[in-house]
Amino acid sequence: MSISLLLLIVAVIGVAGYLVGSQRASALAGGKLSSLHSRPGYYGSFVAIWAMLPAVLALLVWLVASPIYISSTVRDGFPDEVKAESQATQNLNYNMIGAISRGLSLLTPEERTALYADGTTARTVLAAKGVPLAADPAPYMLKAADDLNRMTTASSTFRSILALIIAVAGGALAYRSIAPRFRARNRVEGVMLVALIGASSIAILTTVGIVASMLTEAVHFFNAVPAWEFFFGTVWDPRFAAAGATDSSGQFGLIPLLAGTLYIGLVAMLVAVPVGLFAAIYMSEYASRHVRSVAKPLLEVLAGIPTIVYGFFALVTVGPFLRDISAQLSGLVTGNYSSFIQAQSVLTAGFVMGIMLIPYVSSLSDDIITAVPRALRDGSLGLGATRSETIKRVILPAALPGIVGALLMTASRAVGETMIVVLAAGVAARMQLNPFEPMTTVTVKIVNQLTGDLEFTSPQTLVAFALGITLFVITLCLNIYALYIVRKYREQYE
Amino acid sequence: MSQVSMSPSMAALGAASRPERRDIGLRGRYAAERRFRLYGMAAIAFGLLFLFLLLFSVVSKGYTAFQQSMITIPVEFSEQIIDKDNERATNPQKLVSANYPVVARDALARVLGVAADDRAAMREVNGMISDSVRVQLRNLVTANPAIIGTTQPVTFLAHGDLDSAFKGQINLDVPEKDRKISDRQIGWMNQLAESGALSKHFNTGLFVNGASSRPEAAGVGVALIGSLYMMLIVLVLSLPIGVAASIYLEEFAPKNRFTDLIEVNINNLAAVPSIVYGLLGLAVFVNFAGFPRSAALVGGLVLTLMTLPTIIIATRAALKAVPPSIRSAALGLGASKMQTVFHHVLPLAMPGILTGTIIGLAHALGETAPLLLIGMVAFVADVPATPMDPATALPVQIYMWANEAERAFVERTSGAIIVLLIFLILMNVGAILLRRRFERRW
Amino acid sequence: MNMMSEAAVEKALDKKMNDISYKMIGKDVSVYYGEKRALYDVNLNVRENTVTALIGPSGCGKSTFLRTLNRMNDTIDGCRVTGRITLDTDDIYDPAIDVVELRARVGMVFQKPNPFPKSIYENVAYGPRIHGLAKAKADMDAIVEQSLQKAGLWNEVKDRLQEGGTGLSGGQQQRLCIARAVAVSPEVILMDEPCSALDPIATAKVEELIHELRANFTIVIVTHSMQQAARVSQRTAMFHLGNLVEENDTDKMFTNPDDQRTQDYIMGRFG
Amino acid sequence: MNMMSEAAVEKALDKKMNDISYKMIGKDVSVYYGEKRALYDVNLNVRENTVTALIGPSGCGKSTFLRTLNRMNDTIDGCRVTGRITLDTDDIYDPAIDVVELRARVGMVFQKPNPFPKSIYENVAYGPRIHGLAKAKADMDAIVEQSLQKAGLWNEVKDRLQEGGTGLSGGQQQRLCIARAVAVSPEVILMDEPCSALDPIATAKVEELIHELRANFTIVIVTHSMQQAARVSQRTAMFHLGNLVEENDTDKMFTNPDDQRTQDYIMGRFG
Amino acid sequence: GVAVARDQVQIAGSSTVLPYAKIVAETFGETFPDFKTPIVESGGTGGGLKEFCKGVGPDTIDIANASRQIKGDEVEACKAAGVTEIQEIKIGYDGIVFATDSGNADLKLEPKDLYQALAAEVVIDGKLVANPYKKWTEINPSLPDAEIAAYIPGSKHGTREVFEEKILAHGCKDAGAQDVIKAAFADAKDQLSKCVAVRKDGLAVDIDGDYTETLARIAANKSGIGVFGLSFYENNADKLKVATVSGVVPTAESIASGEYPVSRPLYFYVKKAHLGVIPGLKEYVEFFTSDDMIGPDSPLVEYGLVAAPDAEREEVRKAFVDGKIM
Ligand SMILES: Nc1ncnc2c1ncn2[C@@H]1O[C@H](COP(=O)(O)OP(=O)(O)OP(=O)(O)O)[C@@H](O)[C@H]1O
Ligand SMILES: Nc1ncnc2c1ncn2[C@@H]1O[C@H](COP(=O)(O)OP(=O)(O)OP(=O)(O)O)[C@@H](O)[C@H]1O
Ligand SMILES: [Mg+2]
Ligand SMILES: [Mg+2]
Ligand SMILES: O=P([O-])([O-])[O-]
Repeated sequence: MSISLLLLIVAVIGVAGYLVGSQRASALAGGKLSSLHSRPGYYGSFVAIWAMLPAVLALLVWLVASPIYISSTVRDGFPDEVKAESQATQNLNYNMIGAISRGLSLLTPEERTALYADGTTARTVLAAKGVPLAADPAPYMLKAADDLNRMTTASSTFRSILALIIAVAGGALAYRSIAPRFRARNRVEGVMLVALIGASSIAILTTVGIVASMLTEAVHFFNAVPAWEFFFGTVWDPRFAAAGATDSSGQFGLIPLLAGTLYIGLVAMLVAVPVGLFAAIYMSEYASRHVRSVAKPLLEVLAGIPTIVYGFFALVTVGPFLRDISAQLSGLVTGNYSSFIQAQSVLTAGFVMGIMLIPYVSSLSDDIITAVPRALRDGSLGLGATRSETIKRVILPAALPGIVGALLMTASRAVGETMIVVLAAGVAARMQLNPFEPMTTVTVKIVNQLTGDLEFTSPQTLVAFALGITLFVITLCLNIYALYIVRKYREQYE
Repeated sequence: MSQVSMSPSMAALGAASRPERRDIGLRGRYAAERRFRLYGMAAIAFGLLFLFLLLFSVVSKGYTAFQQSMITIPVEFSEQIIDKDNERATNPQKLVSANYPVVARDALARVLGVAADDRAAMREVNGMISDSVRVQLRNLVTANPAIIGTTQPVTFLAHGDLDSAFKGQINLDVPEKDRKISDRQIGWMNQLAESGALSKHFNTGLFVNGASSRPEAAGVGVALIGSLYMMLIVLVLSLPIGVAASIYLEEFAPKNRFTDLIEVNINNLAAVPSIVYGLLGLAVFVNFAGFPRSAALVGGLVLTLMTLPTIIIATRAALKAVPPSIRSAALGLGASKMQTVFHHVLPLAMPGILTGTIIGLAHALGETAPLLLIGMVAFVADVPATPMDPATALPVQIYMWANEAERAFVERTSGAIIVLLIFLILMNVGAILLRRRFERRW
Repeated sequence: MNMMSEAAVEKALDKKMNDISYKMIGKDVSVYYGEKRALYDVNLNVRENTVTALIGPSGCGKSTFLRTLNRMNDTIDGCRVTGRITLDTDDIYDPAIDVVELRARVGMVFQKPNPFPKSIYENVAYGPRIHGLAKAKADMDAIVEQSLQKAGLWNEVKDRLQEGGTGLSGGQQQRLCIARAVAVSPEVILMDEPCSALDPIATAKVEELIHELRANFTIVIVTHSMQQAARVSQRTAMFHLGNLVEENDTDKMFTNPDDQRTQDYIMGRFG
Repeated sequence: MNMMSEAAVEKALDKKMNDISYKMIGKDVSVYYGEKRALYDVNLNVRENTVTALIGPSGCGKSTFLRTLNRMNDTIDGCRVTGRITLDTDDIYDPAIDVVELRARVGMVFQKPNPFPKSIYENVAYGPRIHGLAKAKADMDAIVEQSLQKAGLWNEVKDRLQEGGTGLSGGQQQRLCIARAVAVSPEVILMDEPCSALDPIATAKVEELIHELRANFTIVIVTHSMQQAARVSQRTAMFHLGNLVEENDTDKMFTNPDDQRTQDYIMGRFG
Repeated sequence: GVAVARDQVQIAGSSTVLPYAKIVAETFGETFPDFKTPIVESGGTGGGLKEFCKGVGPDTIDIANASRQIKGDEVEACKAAGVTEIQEIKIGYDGIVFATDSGNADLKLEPKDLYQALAAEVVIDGKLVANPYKKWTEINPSLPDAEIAAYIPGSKHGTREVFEEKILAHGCKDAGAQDVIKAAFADAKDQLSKCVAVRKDGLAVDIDGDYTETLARIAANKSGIGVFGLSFYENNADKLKVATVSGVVPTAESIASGEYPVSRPLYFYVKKAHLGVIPGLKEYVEFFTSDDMIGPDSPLVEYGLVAAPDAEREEVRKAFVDGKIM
């Protein structure tokens, strides 16, 4: 029985459980529903949960455990000379056996007999069934594959029986426990709570997954390149292995990338923070309801525009515009019409990213400013302060920690932004202070190192993972700090 | 009140009793007030200005992509070329592999009056027709073999270079050898345009075709469907999971170090560079779980993980904003905490949740980098039937077209951006309508 | 339930013998908010079918005590209750007690009217619905009508049951909240300054309503207005700084209180 | 200023002749919140160096009237005032009148203590600083000290002027707010239930303070406690449903009011 | 993992090969309506080979496009993952050209000049010194009187390697720097890397993006020189002016004949185990290697790549048919 069919049957049992459970509860109540502890639906759900949950869990355990058991049994049957080989080779062989067994199960009994009779035809016969083999199988593999198939079939039969028994038994047990004072609702809600907890743990799992998916490769990188060279190196130049040379060393200094990341982020924040903050102040303190209802969603559109669109905007409009304007400026001043702003530069990328970040700053700050208690506002106005004095001297200081927290979150977004920088800032990993020149960021290098011509086993590619982890840690620190500050702020009003 | 007549001396007294008027610097303070207000307006104007600039720059570059030059001429389905030996009854493959481009070329040459034996001219004539004519004519013939031997008017795509030239996007001042279209072809173009054979049509192909190396036949059909699948997956997964997680964290979780950890963690996930999610998706969904590469399913899962933090953050804020009095009211009536949340708090928080979801979806819709690693930055010609089939996404298509060498892709890139923005707006409008429903406060 | 402590049983019986039937008995009730102690060993019994008023200056712990009676303080982080409170014979802080069931028996009306943003009908029907008190639509209609009638609101809203509950005036909203509480047929109704957000006319209506409800329910009301306490209650308890200063018949309390602090408070010397 | 209307001048002089000096005169004051009318043609004059108490049941418009006196209602969306109010000889709703200056002359203390989240010193110095009342640091120090002294807080806080104002107890916070208002040397101080969030001891302190401030300032206080009105004020005005029912000497008001409604309210028959 | 039935060829790898692979895939889909059009992923040679070497089976890709030959390490990694039989297909050559803005005068470059202009260190008076040249005329008076500005492929691109090998290493030798370097460094590796090290003072700019980015840079700095693929140049001939290298104009013919020095072979790699298993794979490879696709009159040339000589193509086809593996 296939897994999906099995799941379907279990689900049907569950639905049936729900129906009989609710009915039984209603019957017990005998017309006076309030004599039940919970509504009949809860009793039904309780039965359904007991019918389905244990069965599905058992199924999951079986699905994980049985291949492990089967694999070790099959491996036990390997010839001694195979067992003597390295674990990796054995794994490979086992993989191949897996493929063969998949192929075998597609054959008719006659074809199978024919195949056992003449093992050399295996590759062609199986290929015809759409199962590719990397090489001709060794004779023991055929036998092992057959064992594997038999055990898998047996396991699948057991699995179905087990799941169905558990489903029916669970449902029946739950059904029997139905009594008027039985606290079905509490039980059902308990299960719901567990589900909610499960949903929240996905965030944790994602983090674990991210770290895990980068860690091994990052470790490989650090095996090849000393950590201090990476973290404190000031030159980024992971060049190709010079033509012909086998060794592929390079310089993997993180510092220039970090500098570029921070510089571009800084420029972006320099654009986004004043504009966003003033926009927020205007909208929350001055604007009429009408203006606000138009301006706010329009500004928020800026947050919804895909970053790749910003990237193109930077590439085809803002960059050339800045370049041309700088040429005009220098022409006016020096008479030499050569641009001092490059089309791709820290300024271009930072500026466009800043525009993208405006709504983040303005929306977050807007919320925080409106959260400042009205009493403080009244207090200041009542003393004869003007609106702007009230904002500057009372509201902003009071909201400052919250705003700083919001800004840190915005900053961490700036640090993680990729597409705009790829298109607008270029890839030159340089350390310099001129905002009119290109620099590059960590994220850009992650993309480039992963998608180049580079040899995928070399540090040149692996460095992407080290960069990824580093960036992850940086944003994590920013966020911890942001939380810390926001907490402090909350305490003031609670 | 009292009715006593007034005396002048008393008036003086009233004025004198007023305390000395203090100088509290009103002029300067009001100037500062006006300046401050002005800054605020300037900030909003600045933001809006760039929004409009951005939209203007995209639209002005891309609107031409919605038109496509087509050639309508009578085409002779010559038996000589298609099925010389009349084998089609016995060998249907014959009709499939026939040399249809020649059919179209000959038809155009006839209209232009080019002699069939002028090979150089014939090649240039061929260069005016899109290669996609092969499939178009083949489909016509296989659908109706009786057409062979007759002459029918057919409308087919002009070659991308001709299209660009016809739209005036090729600089005709440069030497002939430095451009993709020759002087003779320009002449023919004008001739065709005058006779009405060459004209611009609405470019439906842009919306329905899959990727193509020929700009004139390239469309965002596959990308559109891929994006649609992914958005559905993101919506179906991230909304319930995100809401469930937020409910737990906001309503049930004890406030302790561990919940702090989760909170920081979620904020951090919102800031993790999107390409890192691509690495995660490749490792978990493709390599570990064995889902197919390039599939919208995997893309959707990756984007789901990426969107979750945004939705959780927004949902928690929305839950927080529901007045506690509603909770106490329900609890006081004997509703359980779970019932309170699901019956009262959640419906009230819905508008905020939807807003967060929209922001998250918009973010997901515009993502390219994570899709790169799971094989969705790809050339996919066939429209995907299920989310398990290979597909691309709109931003990916934009990215790929932007890197094409052909001139005709430039306008298409902006055209695709317009399509993406329209998609975005439609999504937003949908959510706003939905939000309206929930916002019906009594 | 046999969970009741012997002492509590004894006490309940004692009172029965004196022909006073106590609906709820609070013994040595102390409440802490985190480190902060808000109530000090309060011993206060609530008589059946009686209106008991809790008075005292701001912050003295009236609301806190009220909330202990249906465990609404469970929802406050860091709030801890010691001592024992019984409802009839059940110790309400017994782990075996289902708090949801308790709150169905001990309903609550809050200071600020807090109708759900749903229709008037749904507001009243919500409680009966979650507790499964009505089988059919007709039953529910009857419950809603009766509850609204008991709350003196029926005539005002019967033509617009499907309109929003939040569209009513403040006084109507508060009566709607009372109707909502009444609809689950609780045994006790707790009211925390139910009129403090209402205008005098609405206040008068609610007070009248409390009078009528007394026949069927046991009512505990917190009020900051001594006049109101005098008007609506039969028993009054005076709190001060977390202590129960005095509990007495309302008449006695307002004419000849036993405790000097009560006297001072009622005379307006503080508070 | 010559902007003053003749009628107002007339009135002000009228009063002077009876040897009563009116600091503020309200004539036919009506207030609307959007469509809703909250005050109906109120005519109420405030005497100089006198404490005037505004009493009345909840929602009767006390706070609304108080806010009209320094135009704090300007900050409420949709609030509209008709009629005329003068401060000395200036019509405060005259467009030529500067609201900032007005509020510097008519200070306000709110129901809930609302110190700024700044140091105690900065809280008090805030007003003088924005109005530029102190030239040098020493001047400012003097203003802060005097104000805190006037508010009876100096001894309690003089050693911790740099600590946060929000760290004080409720009563101290409210006195800090009074000090803050006093620091700009207003002519009138408005107080909206300044003690309703305070405990009895803190309340007593604030009441005492009001007594002392009377020598230098004209004070208008809203209170929900008749006892408090009796204790602190010389004149009392009773509001009901947006109307001014009666204004009288406090003594007379609490012993022998002219209006039946006042009588009923004071006797606790409603509200 | 979940095994999936796949009815479509999957290809990943080089972004240089991608445009042409797309053309082939599309034409293949049109010519063989029975098969679905293959999927061609972008992702770079390294990324493509990494996926290629994940293992054998329908859940792995069939073909990796590469703008360079597969490296020994990579073959090892492939083997370790079970991809033991890899067939190599060379599809032609990519000409690498130097071009400036079309407004400039004709440009004639020599490897020697490029070396002098772009190397990190040059030999002056028999000594290695940091590159002092700022203008082209300082190197060679016949070059334009403009500041040196070159947009060269970034280190992620295979083109960079070709550039180093074919231009810088040669220029190093021609300029006589090699001898000085040989004398100064014993290690052959150091010698080479010294020769091909590019200056980092901002005059030589790495471009990690595509040629469109280089084009944008040239548009921004009209006197700059950029490195392009021949095909890209041909598509933008109205905006660009191509430079001769050692006096040879880059054209399909001059590159095919080997006269023009800077070109590189393009490849793709096929998993032999997948042949006859993945529907269309064999046909695709055969279609790709046919003269219709990579011959001298094929779209390959039209697109701007360079066809391999007849014998070489024949050899490629034969090797594939014979099942020759690496
Ligand atoms: N959630 C809480 N957390 C911490 N302390 C609290 C909380 N609720 C009340 N308190 C404190 O407990 C004490 C008693 O408060 P309670 O609300 O019971 O007073 P009250 O008599 O109802 O006052 P009021 O008349 O103002 O409503 C007060 O000091 C108050 O500050
Ligand atoms: N901002 C507002 N918007 C609309 N209506 C308001 C507003 N403020 C007060 N009101 C209404 O105006 C009327 C008078 O309110 P006001 O606050 O002046 O009463 P009050 O006498 O101060 O009452 P309390 O003793 O409760 O403070 C009330 O009906 C109230 O609902
Ligand atoms: Mg209370
Ligand atoms: Mg008030
Ligand atoms: O994408 P490439 O590997 O060809 O640079």
